[in-house]
Amino acid sequence: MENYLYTALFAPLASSLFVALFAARPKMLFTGIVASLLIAISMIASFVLLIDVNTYGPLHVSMMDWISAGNLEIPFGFVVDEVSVIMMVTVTLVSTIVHIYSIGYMDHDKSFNRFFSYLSAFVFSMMILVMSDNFVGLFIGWEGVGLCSWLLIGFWYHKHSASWAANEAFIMNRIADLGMLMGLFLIYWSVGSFQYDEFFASLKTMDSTLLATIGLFLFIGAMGKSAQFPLHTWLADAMEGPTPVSALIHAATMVTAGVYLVIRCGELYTLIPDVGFAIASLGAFVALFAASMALVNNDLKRIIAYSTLSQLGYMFVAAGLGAYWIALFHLMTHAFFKSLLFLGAGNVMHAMHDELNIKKMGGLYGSMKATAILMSVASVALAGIYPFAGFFSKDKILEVAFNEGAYFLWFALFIGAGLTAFYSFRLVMLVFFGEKEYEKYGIHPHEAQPFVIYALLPLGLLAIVSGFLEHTFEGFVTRLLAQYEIHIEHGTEALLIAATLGIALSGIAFAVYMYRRGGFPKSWEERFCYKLLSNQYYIPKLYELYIMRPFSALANFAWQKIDTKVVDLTVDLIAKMVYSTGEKSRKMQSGNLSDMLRWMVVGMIGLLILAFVYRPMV
Amino acid sequence: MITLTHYFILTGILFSIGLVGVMRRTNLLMLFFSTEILLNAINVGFVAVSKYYNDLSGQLFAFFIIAVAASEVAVGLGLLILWYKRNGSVDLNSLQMMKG
Amino acid sequence: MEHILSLLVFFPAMAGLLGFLVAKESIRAYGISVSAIEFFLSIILWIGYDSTNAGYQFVEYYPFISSYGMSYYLGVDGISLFLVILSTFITMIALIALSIEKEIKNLIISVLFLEMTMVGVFVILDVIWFYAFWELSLVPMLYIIGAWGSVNRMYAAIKFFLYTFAGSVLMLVGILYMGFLYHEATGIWSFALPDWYLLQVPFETQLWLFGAFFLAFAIKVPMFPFHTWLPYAHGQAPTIGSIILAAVLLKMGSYGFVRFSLPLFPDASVYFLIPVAVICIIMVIYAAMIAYAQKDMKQVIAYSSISHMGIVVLGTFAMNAEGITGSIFLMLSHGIVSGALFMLVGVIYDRRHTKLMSDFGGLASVMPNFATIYGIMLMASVGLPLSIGFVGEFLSLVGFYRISWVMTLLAGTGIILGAVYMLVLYKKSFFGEVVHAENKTLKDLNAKELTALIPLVALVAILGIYPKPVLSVIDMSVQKMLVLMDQKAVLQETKELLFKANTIGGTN
Amino acid sequence: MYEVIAFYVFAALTIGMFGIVVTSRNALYAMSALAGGMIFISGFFFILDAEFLGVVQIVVYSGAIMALYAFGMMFFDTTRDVSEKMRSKKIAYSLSIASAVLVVAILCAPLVGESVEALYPSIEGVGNVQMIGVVLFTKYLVPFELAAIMLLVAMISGIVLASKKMDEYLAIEDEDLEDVKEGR
Repeated sequence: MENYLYTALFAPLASSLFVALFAARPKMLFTGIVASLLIAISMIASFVLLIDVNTYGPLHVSMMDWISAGNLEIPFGFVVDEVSVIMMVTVTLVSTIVHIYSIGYMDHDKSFNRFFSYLSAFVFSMMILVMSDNFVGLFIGWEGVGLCSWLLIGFWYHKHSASWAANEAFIMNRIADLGMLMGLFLIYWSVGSFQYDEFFASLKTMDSTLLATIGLFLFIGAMGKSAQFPLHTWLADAMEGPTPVSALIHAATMVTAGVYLVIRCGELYTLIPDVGFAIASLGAFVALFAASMALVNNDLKRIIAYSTLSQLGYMFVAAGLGAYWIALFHLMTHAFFKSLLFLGAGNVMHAMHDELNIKKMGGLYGSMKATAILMSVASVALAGIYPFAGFFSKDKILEVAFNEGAYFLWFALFIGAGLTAFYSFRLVMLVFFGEKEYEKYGIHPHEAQPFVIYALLPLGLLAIVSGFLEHTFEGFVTRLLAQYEIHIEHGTEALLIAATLGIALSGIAFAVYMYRRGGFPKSWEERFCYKLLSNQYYIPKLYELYIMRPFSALANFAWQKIDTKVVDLTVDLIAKMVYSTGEKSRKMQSGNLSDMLRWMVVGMIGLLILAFVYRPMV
Repeated sequence: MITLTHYFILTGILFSIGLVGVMRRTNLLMLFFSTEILLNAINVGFVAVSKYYNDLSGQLFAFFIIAVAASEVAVGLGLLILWYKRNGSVDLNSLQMMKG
Repeated sequence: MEHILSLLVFFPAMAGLLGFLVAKESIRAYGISVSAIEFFLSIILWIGYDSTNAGYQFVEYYPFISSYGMSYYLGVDGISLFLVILSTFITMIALIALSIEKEIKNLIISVLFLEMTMVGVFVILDVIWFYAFWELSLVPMLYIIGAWGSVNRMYAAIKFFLYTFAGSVLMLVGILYMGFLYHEATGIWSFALPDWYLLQVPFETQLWLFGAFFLAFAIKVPMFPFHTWLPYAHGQAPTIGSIILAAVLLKMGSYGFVRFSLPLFPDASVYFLIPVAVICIIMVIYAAMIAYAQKDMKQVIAYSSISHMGIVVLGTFAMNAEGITGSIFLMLSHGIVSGALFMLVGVIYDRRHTKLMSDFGGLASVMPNFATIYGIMLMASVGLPLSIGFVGEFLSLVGFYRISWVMTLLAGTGIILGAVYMLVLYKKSFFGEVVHAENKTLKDLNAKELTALIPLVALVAILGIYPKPVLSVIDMSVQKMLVLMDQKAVLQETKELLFKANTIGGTN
Repeated sequence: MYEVIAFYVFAALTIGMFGIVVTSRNALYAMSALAGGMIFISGFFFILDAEFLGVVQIVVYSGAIMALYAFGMMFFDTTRDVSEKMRSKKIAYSLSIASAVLVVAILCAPLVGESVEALYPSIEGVGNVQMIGVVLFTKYLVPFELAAIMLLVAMISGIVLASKKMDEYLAIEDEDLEDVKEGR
């Protein structure tokens, strides 16, 4: 089985390196095909491992030593257990589809080869992240996906906004990574190892403050990757990257790494329920906060990005409240329908010649039926309507919140569900139905190539049916993760489900009703609420005003004032003092022998005085 | 009784006379004379110490000093003559080329 | 093998002397082959090095002025072994990439002499000789900056020389006093470092001696606020000078901390731990901020060197095997990475004769290979895992976490700020549209430059993925040194701190 | 008793003579006073039982060196008064006196302990000249020889420097060079 493990892990690397050989050349179709094939191989290996783990239990290999110094030993070790194999399957499945999709999407791009190289490198990093058996290995993947995300967001580097967004994403993640590193250091000095199993084994012996500190530090890391408030701004800006990237990295896989980390450290967070509750509260806040921003945005991809943010909040609620398997389940279903949504959006963008403003679309249903259906399916799934995937996972999260007695969180999520339904269908309505606004701009949309649509079908299918796998899934992952029992009476439960479904359906209905009639009147855009939301609560502005500019000013001050005017000037001043003493005392050297002799006598007297003062006492 | 201290005081007086000469005179020849005084003053000191401690080293030092003085005069006078021939003066104030 | 260290030290100098006889046309080839042979010798040294032995190997000992305890005493251990290899390697690479035509003969001879002093500093065990090599290393560098630098070169060269020279004078006093102490204690004179290691110095004296050595090392490293010579030196030096300066000469200072300050004055090192750490943190953050404010690409890298050296020194003062091993590894990685970055800046400077970021933009599309290698080095510089930069930085910070978590957090902001200034640099120069017409026709890397850069890239990857052969050798000698420090410590607190720093668990 | 009288007499004479040397405006007077002073110094040497040195003093100083000065002065115009522009005499005097006082203070301070042991004690019954000869040719042989060489060098250099012909070549000027070229 080890061979399958290595295949699953290194096939993406092989793909990336192979394609990188042609990175600087113009488009070569076979690079895309080879990359897709290798990723598919990785996917097949992952599925084999899934079956294997199901039958024989987890697999643990240690490939080689990496760092060793003092007491510290970090190996390259990989573990394929119930959690990581689910992640592997999800990641490789979505990746394969995105690879195939990209062959069509990037068709006309001159950096076609480079794109596949980066994309495969991302898959490799993600695989390391989920498969590693220790925290530092996870950190490798963690930073690796960060790097690939930087490369891919800034893929069209000639665009200023793209490279800016790439840098923003990287730097924001770095801030969080520092928190995570601190957590790792603390783990090392308390346990003496970075291995998951050793760490979990010694959890019992550690006092709760220490555990809470570790938990908080690790969660800071997770906040960065999963774009939780206040480190969330990068995710929306990351939409500058090519759409397949948004689908793979910024919806399905990388951003869920934070959730994965919390799930992985479930044993830790179970012991510190207070921290868990804080995580859940933040998650609920973000769920509502992001959904509200999605309500008014007009950028096709940004809406989906905010929705991702909001769904990540849901996952954190589940994970924070201890329902790890539910978080993982939502992570998986979300990966399917959200990537589908993004890829569909990619088709729309292609059709619209990279136009992103949904106000300029409308009525696309006529020319792109397949995409419209797929996106609608994904939106329904996202809204959480029975029997689509989102219903099962999202509803469970709401139940968890209710079960924990966190009624406030439940209420937030409940409202969030309504908002989700509304903005999803606002998007669908504005893009696919209503007036054909695009005609004003002289655009002739066309459906994507057939193979692209076929590639999306599995995702569409999964978005519909994966919800029914709930019990199988639960049985499988709870071998490793903690069981979570929901103790709500059946009547209440049914009521809850009905309420959730109700609010989701009414959200959809409201959206359909409003946008059938041409949407909200223009005057709404003048309102404070609208402005607040469309400016993302002015948070990016605040960051620019109160962090970036002061930093820039401080940096300039440090350089031009402190470094050159104080530190360096002091040094130069000392040198100048020496010079000027020389300059002044050169008058002594008049060239006149008499004067020199006098100086000599002065010196002699000085020496004599010294000799007299320090004469040996008898 | 004449003690070593007497000799030291004498040496000191003679030495300071020499120093006065060295600093005061600007005629190079006079400067040479003054250095001779300095050397002689020290010689007296050496010989006195030699006597009072009953050690010949002092006398030998004085002896070598005399040798040095002799060579100094030989070379110094040669240079002095050379300078006089070129400049027509042996005044120190005409020698200021080492100005810093 | 017996005299391999002497050979390593003096071969470049001898070859440099012979170089005067070589014709001007063939001096480049001559220089490269000499440095290649020297590098080859250092590799032989590594092969012959017994990695199970933590002590000094290949020891050569000849009395020199025995009545005053001076001897010609060479030896190499895990701490210095890789620094020697780094010196020879970087010299070779820098010579390969050399693009200067003016007075090339003198330049190459200067570089070869510089190589002698660098290798000498790392392998010599007699402190007087160490001092001699330490000071001699300034002379060729003075020439390199002063003769082949840019406009303001004389100012930079003299500042470099006098500043570093002034610092080390105090070290000489310290050395002599230490020799005197040894004489007092044992009745014989000795300036051999292994002998000094056996001497327990009273606490008060340690403080003074630590201070005397500290100034010399701090200026060389360079630590805040003694760093201002560095930007000038880098700004004015020719590419080869910058490469060697950043890659090797700065390491002499941090090497001095490991070799002298810690084992000779363990109590003083522990006593001054917090002040030194505070300086390091200031260095890390302050230099990173200044780097961000720079407009000149080379200055960014120069200030980033200061920032990274802050982490190196911080790791050294972690007082545990993780931190010190990490800091030595970080010296190596910083040598390779900053050397490569300076070389890359040199590449673009040769083409455009400007280093200002505003003169570039969009280079990624014009020079893809250049941009790729630059990107790799940049990522190594910000410490991306699986690149060489991560290992040392991670270990240094892990180590220092044991001393103080707040300070580690503050120093850790270096990884954020590092990403900020490096990515901004990359964005300004490589991303965006090509706005300047001159940049549209720039040639990508040529064969010569690729030959010089590809080994560096390979090293960045290889040592990032498999640093163990290097780390284990360093680690062994470091642990030996820590044991020595523990034995030599005169205060109970020092012993306690050393114990605490090296054990897992317990309170924070 | 005679010793005391002799000391004071010689001291007074020497100081007087040297005083004349440093104050006189006439070079000839100064030289004569110097020669006198030298001879009186040799008087001290005789008092101090250093006959050999006394003789050397008279022969070398008063004889050879003075003769050298006398010959040297033939080159200068000695009859004319030496005109000297004096500057800040006070400094000169005060410095000299300060140094003299210090020298005396140091020398008279009880630094030379009682425990000084003679390296070359003079032996009873052996003459001073003989003793000096023995020490000079044993312990101080090398310095003695060096002194001899030094004197030789000094003699030669004195001759060379003072000789007329060398002077012309040493003081060669640009126009002289032209003259040589043109064969003049």
